[in-house]
Amino acid sequence: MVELEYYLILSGILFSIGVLGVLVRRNAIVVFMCVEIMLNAVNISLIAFDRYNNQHDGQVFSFMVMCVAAAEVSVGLAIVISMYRNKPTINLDEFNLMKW
Amino acid sequence: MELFFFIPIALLSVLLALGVVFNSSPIGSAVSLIGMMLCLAGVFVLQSAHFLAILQVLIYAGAIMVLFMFVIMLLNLKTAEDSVWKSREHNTLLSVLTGFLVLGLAYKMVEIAMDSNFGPGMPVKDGFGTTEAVGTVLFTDYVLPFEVASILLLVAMIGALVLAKTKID
Amino acid sequence: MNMIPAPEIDFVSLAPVLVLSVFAMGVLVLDLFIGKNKTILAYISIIGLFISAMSSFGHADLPVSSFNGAYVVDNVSIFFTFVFAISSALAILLSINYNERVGIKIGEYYALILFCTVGMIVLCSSTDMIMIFLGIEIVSISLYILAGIRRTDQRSNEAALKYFLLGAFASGFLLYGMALVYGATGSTKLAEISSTLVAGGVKSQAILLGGVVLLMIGFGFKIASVPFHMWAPDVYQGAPTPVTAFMAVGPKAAVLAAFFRVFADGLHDVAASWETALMAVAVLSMFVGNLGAIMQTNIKRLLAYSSVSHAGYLLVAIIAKNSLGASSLGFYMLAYAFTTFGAFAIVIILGRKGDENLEIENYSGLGYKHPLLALSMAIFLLSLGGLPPFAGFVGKFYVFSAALKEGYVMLVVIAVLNSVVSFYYYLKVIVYMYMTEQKVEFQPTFSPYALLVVAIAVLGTIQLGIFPGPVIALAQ
Amino acid sequence: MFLTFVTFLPLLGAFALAFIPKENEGTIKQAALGVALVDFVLSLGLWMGFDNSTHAMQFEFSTSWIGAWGVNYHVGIDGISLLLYVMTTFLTAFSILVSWNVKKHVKEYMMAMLALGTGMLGVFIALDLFLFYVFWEFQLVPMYIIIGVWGGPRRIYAAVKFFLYTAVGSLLMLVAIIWIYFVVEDATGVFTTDLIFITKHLDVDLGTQKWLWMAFFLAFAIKVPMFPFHTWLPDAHVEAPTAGSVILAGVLLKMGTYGFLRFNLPLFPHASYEFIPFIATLSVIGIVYGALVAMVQEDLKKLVAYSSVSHLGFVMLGIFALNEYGLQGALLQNLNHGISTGALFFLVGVIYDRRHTRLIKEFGGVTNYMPKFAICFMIVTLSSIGLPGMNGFIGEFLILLGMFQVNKMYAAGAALGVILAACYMLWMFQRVMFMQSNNPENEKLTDLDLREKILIAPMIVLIFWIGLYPKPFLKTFDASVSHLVTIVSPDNFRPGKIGGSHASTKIDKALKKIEKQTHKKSH
Amino acid sequence: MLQLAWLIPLIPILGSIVCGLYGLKLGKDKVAKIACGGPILSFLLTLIVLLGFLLLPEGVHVWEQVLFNWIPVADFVVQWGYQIDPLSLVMMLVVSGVGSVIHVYAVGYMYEEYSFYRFFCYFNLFLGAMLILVMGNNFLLMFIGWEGVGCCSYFLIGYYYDKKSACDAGTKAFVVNRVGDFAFILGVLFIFNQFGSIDYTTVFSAAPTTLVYGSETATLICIFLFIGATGKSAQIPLYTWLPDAMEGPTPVSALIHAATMVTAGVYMVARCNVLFALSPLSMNIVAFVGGGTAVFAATIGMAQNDIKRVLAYSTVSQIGYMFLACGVGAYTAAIFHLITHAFFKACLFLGSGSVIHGMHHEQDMRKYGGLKDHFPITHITFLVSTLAIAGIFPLSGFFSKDEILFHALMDGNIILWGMGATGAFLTAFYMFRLVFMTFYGEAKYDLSFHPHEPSKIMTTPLVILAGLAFFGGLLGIPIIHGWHVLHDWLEPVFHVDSQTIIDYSTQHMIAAGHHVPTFEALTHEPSHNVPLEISLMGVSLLIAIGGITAAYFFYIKFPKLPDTVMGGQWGLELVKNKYEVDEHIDEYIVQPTVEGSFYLWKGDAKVVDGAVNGAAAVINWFSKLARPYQSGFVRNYALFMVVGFLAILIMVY
Repeated sequence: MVELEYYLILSGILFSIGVLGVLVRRNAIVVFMCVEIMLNAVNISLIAFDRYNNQHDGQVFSFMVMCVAAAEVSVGLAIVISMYRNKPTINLDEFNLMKW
Repeated sequence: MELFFFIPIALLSVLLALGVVFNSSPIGSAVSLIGMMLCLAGVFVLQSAHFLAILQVLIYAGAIMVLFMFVIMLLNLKTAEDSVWKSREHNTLLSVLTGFLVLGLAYKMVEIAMDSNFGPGMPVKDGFGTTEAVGTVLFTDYVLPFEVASILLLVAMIGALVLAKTKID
Repeated sequence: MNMIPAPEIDFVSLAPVLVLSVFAMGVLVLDLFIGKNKTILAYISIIGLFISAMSSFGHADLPVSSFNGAYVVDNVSIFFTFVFAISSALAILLSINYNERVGIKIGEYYALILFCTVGMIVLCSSTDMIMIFLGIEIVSISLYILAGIRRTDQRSNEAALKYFLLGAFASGFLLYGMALVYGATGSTKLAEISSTLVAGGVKSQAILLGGVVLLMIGFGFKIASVPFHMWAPDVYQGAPTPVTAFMAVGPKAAVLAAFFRVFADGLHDVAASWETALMAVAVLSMFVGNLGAIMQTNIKRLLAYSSVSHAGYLLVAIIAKNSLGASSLGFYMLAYAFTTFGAFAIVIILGRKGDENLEIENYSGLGYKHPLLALSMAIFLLSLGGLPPFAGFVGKFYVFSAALKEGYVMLVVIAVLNSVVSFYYYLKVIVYMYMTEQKVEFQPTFSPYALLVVAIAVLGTIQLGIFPGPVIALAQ
Repeated sequence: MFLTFVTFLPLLGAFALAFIPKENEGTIKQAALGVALVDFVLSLGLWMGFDNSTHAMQFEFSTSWIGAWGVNYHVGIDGISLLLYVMTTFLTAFSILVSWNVKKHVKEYMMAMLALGTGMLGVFIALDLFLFYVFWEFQLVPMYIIIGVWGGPRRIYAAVKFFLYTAVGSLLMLVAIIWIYFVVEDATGVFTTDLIFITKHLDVDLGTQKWLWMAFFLAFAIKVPMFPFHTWLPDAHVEAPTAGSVILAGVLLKMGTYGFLRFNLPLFPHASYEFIPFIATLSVIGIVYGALVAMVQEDLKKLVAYSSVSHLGFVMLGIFALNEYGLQGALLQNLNHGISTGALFFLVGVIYDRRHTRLIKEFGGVTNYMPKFAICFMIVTLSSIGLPGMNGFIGEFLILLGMFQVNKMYAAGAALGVILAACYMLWMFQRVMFMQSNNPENEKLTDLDLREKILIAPMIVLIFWIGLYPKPFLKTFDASVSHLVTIVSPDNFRPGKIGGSHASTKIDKALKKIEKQTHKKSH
Repeated sequence: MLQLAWLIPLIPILGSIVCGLYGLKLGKDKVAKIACGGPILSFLLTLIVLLGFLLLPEGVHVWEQVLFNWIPVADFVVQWGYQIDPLSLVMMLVVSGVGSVIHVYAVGYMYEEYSFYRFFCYFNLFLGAMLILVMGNNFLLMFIGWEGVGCCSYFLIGYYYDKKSACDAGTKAFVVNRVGDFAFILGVLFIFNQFGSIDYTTVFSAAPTTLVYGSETATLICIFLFIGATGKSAQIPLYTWLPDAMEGPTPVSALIHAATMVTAGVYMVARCNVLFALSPLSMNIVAFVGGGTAVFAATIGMAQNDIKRVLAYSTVSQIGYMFLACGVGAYTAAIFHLITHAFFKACLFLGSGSVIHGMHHEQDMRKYGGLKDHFPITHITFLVSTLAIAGIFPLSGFFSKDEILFHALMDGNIILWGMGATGAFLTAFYMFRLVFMTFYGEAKYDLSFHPHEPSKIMTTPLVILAGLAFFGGLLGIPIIHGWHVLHDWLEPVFHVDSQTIIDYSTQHMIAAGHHVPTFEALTHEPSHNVPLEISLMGVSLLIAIGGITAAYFFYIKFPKLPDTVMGGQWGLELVKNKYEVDEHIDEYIVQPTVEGSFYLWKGDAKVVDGAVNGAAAVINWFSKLARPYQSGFVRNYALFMVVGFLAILIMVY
């Protein structure tokens, strides 16, 4: 049996990779994918805790996370599309009208 | 035994996640992400969360990633639009710093996990992670979140509709 | 196969949520049958908000906890429900004319505001982390959409995108935090978390602390506190003005309520670990918010920075962790709702078709051209600064009292010194309105709805400032 | 209720003015003046009906305001506040007449003036910390507007500076108020901000007293303004319109000294005693410094402004003599300064109106063209430098008398200010009014007109009245001051006092405690 | 009859108000009547009061009239009350009497002035204030008069306000007086501190049992009071204002800067004799300052050419005599000299006034000469007064000065006497220098115009005053045992209860473990050595004649002599420049203060304000600095979040 810690470490590393992606990528869609990595990483933790505690709350939670992820994706991509209509690019660095 | 499966899957998922980040083409990223999600489904299985593993495949790898691919195709993005490390000059330092920062973050996360000192867990009871078990919890204890989630999805639907429909009034 | 027992559903507790959801869907449906003029939808929405707010009085004996401790109706939640209803109603009133002017002819707009309000009510009534997460997401997603609802406007797009990406990013942190807290305590219910902590049943201190920090980031982002505030000015500027006003008040209040429930109720026992960090965040918010506002020339950005600093003041109430803190949050947000909506209403009135007229310089000489408008604006700004006898002062007094009762003197001193700095830029606007010569011709768009909002806001600001008694009694 | 009515009458008037069309400037002015005069007459009624023999609050009215917090609308007036109150109504009316020729935005101006009146009056009658704070801050706004809109070239800078300076201090006071609120709640279980109640029940150790005292001190010291918090004053005075300066000098500064009397002394008697050297030193520095700096001013208004710093130093010194002479002197000097400096600002305004400059070097030989003005100016100047037989002397002498009982050196230092006052005022007077003018502009000067004569007459009457027969004024203060003295008298706190009262034993204990702590620290 | 006392100061004040407010409308003649009527009425009332006082029962020497409580604060109650006693009566008579005469003279002198009414407004006001000064029954009321006369003096010096020198002189007078007043006030504060009262009767009766003989407190009180007196009475070091004060019209110089106001210091010291008696040190200081001033001012007077300035220094010098007398405890002599001085010095000033008037406002003596034929009455009266001041038998000055010199030797020491004698010689010299340069010798003025004697209204006062100067000495002709009428009259005031002082102080000093002194000054019984006194008279007469002779030689016989002997000597230059005291004060006190203040002011803006503005600047700078971080890039925003997260994580974890 694998210790809980291993899962947590995996979760942490994946989360960090997700963060890295958000910080370095300029492609809005890829950035968004990286956010998904973060959410997935959390799911690992949730499920690992669940088994450790022998409960199902975490699984319900990650179920909800999936719902939320789906919702976010649909809205997010809609935003990207609507944005793309005005300005045909999804390079985030091009979106810099408002600052300071 | 579990470890035997866990390590390769975990390594693979990490690699794929890195692939998402460092792939210069959005499609490549998306494909890596699908791979990573499948790996995670495997991890879920290792933890006896079978129901969730299936959902992972269906919702994430299936529905969500398809949507991603679809949008990428729709927008017909040129691949090399942003090559990762070819940052603007003045951002080089920033990028390096960012790298260190994230390393630090990862280190801290791992450290927390290592320090966690969880004792041995409880033995898994029968039917753990099955659809029935999860469903029972979901429809008794968590019926309210379940209902609220529906509103969430409704909002998302409206939102997607409002924002993405072609005809602008 | 076992039958799952039918769960007990407390409809009375849920009444506000249900009523509002029904109205929201009604608006959606009705939208299909009416023409270009969406004003009727606004009326219906306001009626819905009113009924919803009234229905929150369903329970006689408070607090009532239902859904296995996932949902609670208490004074705080009722008070906040009213704050939400008022702020949403004001936002809707503001939108009617504005939407016509800038060409937002989308009926779903009102439905989204209502859904967002549903999310807020859920958020302030939830005592379960899953519910809180869902509530936040409902609110956030509605706001992402609302921010980007001027689809033809690049700024609006940009605001939506920035808000969305950063919001999702922050959601990740929040979620991770919840997961870790869940892992450490074995429950998602705040009451159980609290009792676990009290009983010393924490499975892993490290994980718990990690979770607490992550939660702080997540909540901190939503209320725009430093250093998670950077989206706020951009988004406030880019979003349609009524939406800006809306998101400056309702969602912030809702998240604060949840923040308070999680930290001051759920994690009260490990306060020592998060208190200092939260103080740092609060102090930074005040400083950065106020300093940032000083340099602004755009009224919306100015108000955005000011809202960052207000987030700092509000965090003081959370740090206080006492019952005064909760009620002071409510009161402060109500006061803030009136003043902010008032200010934004005037910003909207002073804009016109094709020109939002957002530069503060353009307000020069307003005091003599449109004295009442300028006077109202002055009242709002002074109230934001916390000058008696306006609502903002009472709110601040309340919040500071809560903190001083617990002995956070330095924090309060820093807060009051910051309010002095804040006077500087609020006064700057007044300087333009009263003390400089008119530069551009004013072409205000007087719509009855916006004027109504101004009137309500002035009345509210003064009423809460001079006779806050009844409202305070309610909040406690 | 009557007191409330008198206090809010100007505000009501301001509201009423809002309904008069902008174009009817004459009506607006007359209405404003009418309201202010009626208010003044009513406040005189208060004085008539005032019972000199008791220190208790009179015309008291109390009703719950914010029940949940125990905040009351509690107003009342005693010997300490009564005359300041009357002076405020008087100066409000005075200022409105002073600004009869205001050109720009007449309606707004008059409304601001009247609103300011209510704000100031409220400060003097509030007997509830919360209420006090509300009025205290509220009056900032109209004054800010008056300086900022109708002021001189650097008016915005001055107005903002005025506002922010005051706000810094008063917000810290707010913190102290809340703190006291909880301290009292801890001790008595009653949530209240009622000043009378708090004065009775506030019982904190010396260390805390000192902190709270400092918080209140900052608010009031900035307002007074004491050295080194005075730098807003010259700017504000110079930029403010004449009426603004009159009100600023006549009333606003008094709010600071009033605050000390009403809050610092009764609430923290022991801390006040401990801080005597601190205050006295600052005051003496302020007196001498203000006088020296006034001497070299080139702008008439600035000169008067710095002289205010000097005069207010006297007032502070008198207050912190903590005996009856000093306190009565300080209270009287409050009035004197309001009258003399108010009149000075008015007179400076008179020549400013004619010449549009206040630079001393632009003038000279004005007496030749404005003899009546010269007489009035002379009388006011002499009153300001404290010539016996005029009002300033009585106050200054009593203050010196009071301080002399406490510490001879401070009194001597302050008395230096008397010499310097003669230097700067007379030198200024000589350069402006006497000698030959080499500026042909001055030849066009016309003497006081009827309005100006009406304005200056009551001031001169008051100058001599207080100087020759101050008894009605002193008697008004008497009971309240002697009551205050029983609370704050230094005798309560002198360490050597044997078999002391309840208070002193407690203080002895506190002192021992502090000694122990310092002892520990030193190890 | 005594009840009328309150009217005495009030009448001139009312006159002043009437003149001031309605002067222009009334016209000069009516103003003149009102203005002169007031003082004369006061004088008559004073006589009535004097009569009433004489009728008081035996043994009652003080009669007080309290009008109202002026400043009632707790136990500090100051009455507005008048005290009628021998000393104040003497002063009242002098003030109102001489004042009336000078008022009459002024009508003539000022008649051509446009602001005639203004002059009399001030002049009457002055008289009122002076009367309050001498009549007040407590220190504070005295102070009202004290500053009141100072203020009127300021007005009158600056009467010609368009002359810069006049304005400067006025301001200077006021400010220098203020320095003295500062000390006076401290003295009064000290008195209240010690006695709990500032009423004369209370203080003086309590003094022997309150203050310890020779104690620091007593000394401080006396010194403070005396500094006050030096300011008003133009003694070293505060004398510099008086010569400048000659910028005022001549009647002003006569009344204020010779006869009355400047002697207020002497009156005050005399009034406080009980206190001074308790402090031998301060007595010495008073004596030496007085003697020093007498000589010092006289030396300056020798070299001045402005007729009024000579008289001014002469005044300073004569008041020095009075203080010398006070300092040795001869208060009667001081008051006696005060009276006679009032007569002859007023006469001298008025005489100089009529000369100046007749010479078209020329004041330089070098441009006079041989005027005795043009100004016969002036010449005679002037000569009488000059003889009086020089101390020629049997004129008034002889008796009063002689008494002072006698007491200086007997009660003081030989140094003091030496000072007095030197002063007497110099006085005789410079006064006759003045007379010779003005009335004798050859005419040096522009012969094209004809100097003329002024009208009767101006000469009559001269005659009256010359008469008083001549016969005034009768008051002090010794009768029995060296004492005279004035002494007997003033005795109740100057009586010191030595025994009480000694008892109380001895007791206290023993209790405090101090060495008990011998109380020499108190126990010393003035001896009345008649032969010595007569021989001293002879000596002083010789001194006076010596001075006159010297002047005769220098200025009549050999007019070239002064230049050949003294020309180019540094001493002469120094004296001519008044020892350059004004210049030094200006250089070392006034300029540094003004400059220092200027830097203070600049510092005010820079330092104190700089700190505040600096804070504002820092805020602004910070605000600008923070701007670039709000770069508008999503990634950067996220980066900040992560940084914040890590920071908090490290903080918490």
